Amino acid sequence: MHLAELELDLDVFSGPFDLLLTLVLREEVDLRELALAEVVLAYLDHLDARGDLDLEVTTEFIVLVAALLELKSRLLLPGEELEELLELEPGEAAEELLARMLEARRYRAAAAYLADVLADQPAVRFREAPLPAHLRRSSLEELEAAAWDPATLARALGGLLALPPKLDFSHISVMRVSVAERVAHLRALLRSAVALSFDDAVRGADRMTVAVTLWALLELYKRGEASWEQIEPFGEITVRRVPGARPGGPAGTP
Amino acid sequence: MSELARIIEALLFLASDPLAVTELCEVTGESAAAVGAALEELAEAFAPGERGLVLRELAGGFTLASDPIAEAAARALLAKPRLATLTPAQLETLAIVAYLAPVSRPEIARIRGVNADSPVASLLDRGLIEESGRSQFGAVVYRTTTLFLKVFGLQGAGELPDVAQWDPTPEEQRALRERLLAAGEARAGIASE
Amino acid sequence: MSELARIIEALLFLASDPLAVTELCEVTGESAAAVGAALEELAEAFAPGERGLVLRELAGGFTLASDPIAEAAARALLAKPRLATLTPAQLETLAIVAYLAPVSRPEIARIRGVNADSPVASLLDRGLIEESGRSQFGAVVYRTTTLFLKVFGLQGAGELPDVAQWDPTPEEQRALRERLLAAGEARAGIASE
Repeated sequence: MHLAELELDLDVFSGPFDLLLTLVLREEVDLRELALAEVVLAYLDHLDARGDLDLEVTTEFIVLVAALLELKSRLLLPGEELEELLELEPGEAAEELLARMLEARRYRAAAAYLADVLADQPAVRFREAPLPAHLRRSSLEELEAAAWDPATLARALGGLLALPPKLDFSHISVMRVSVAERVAHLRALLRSAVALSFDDAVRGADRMTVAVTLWALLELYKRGEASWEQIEPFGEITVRRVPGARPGGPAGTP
Repeated sequence: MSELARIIEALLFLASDPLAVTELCEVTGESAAAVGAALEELAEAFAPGERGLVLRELAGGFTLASDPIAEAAARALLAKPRLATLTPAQLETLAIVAYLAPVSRPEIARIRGVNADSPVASLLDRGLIEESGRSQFGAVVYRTTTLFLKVFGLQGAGELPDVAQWDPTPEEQRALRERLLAAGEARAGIASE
Repeated sequence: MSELARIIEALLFLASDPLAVTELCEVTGESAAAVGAALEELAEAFAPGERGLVLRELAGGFTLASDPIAEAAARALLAKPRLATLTPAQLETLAIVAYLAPVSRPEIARIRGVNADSPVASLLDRGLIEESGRSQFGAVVYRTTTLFLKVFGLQGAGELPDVAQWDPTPEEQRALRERLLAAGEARAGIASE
């Protein structure tokens, strides 16, 4: 089968997968409106119906869906965070994306060109037979001594001893907050109150701190020191001290 | 057939890579003119339709190959297709190596946007690319091989058309840039809401 | 030349082993008589002194070989370039075997950060390294040969030059093997990103 055969019937689009891709790339279908899970489910149904698995096509599908997912996550990501990540202004980001797209596109076209060249070659074959024995090793054996400099060996080994440069993470914002710190913070709050609101616990904190605090809460839950409840999705999280629990050692060393 | 043409025929038969005129001069001790004349003689002897072999000019030299007339029997004898098909990922990787050599695996992966381990391994395995040293960061870098030139019927990697010819027109690029910019501003707009 | 003779010429050119008449009948779909006649035709075309190749009948069947007239040129051609060139991958592999022997293929691959099958095979083929037993884990281990000592002008394996001059971190105290493995793994870490 070919991916083009995959027919989709989604909320925002109905037709073949190929066309969907084209429309997404032309921004005629808004990727933000498109439920990619539905596309995956449709593909799985399609596979079920066919009963066989073509690895080539499946791989292509996975690659395309992964690309769509990445594109979509970029679209959904608030601009502020994207910039923090790329440290690029929208203009620069557009240039960078454009350069990447052009580069990828260029070599995809070159690949198509090579495929055509290959297809146009006359049906000739080249000889692959090994050299006759009397010509094979004579070269080295008839050699006068010391044709090669042993220093080339030492130099090659020296090259292998070189450690690659340390990766430079300076362009990525340094994590300023640790799980251990946030565990201590939650414990301190829970010592003075039986229950508290998660929002209060992270009031005024940046996104990273909120995420790490959630992690710290999971750690406390795992140790049986705290429980939490959330009545509805995106609702308030209430954190409760577990009666009788004693705060243990530092986080990360259960 | 002249003695020099006979010697060159034998050399073309033995060597796995195409032989350049300069190489032929060197090992036979003959002038370029004499080698040229002998090659003319061979080209005539191997003119299309004459024999089971053809003389091909490839990768900056000359080589012998079987005539397409023998393809069906050769396939039956050797029990393998002339060329195993290349997957799109392998072709893309091959194109990147052909144009950008020396190029490392992480660079290939960056351009393709996906891991390149598997296509690189199969291209190495088929002898279409080879290691050519290490980058300044210690990563192994690759280039295409003479087999690549032979299989694709090329004189050299320099014969490949300019890769920029497949770029979108300036108008298309401008439109693309504007769309990307608009998307970026839309995101910025969402963030400031 | 008849079409069948042309096809058989191509098959003899491609095959690495002599081809029996029965095999030729099978892959061409022709009778033994027709194949016999085509071989006669070829024997005439390749009569001694005619071409650079000769048709030989051996125990197993028919084969093409280079005419002895080309022997000197063939040696000059095939001996020299093979001698002058160790590929970067082969040189690295040879250095690892020379300094660390006995060493296994997986260890070589870990140090280089990429698969070592192809360079190990070529070095074995060229007689520069050889198997010297098995490691405690059952992997074949390699060492350099006397031919290796000869071409590098060394009296014994202990005479290898000191690496210190090319050592990027000479202050390191750990054993060479350990340091090479650590560097190899660090490189693999970068490459797999």
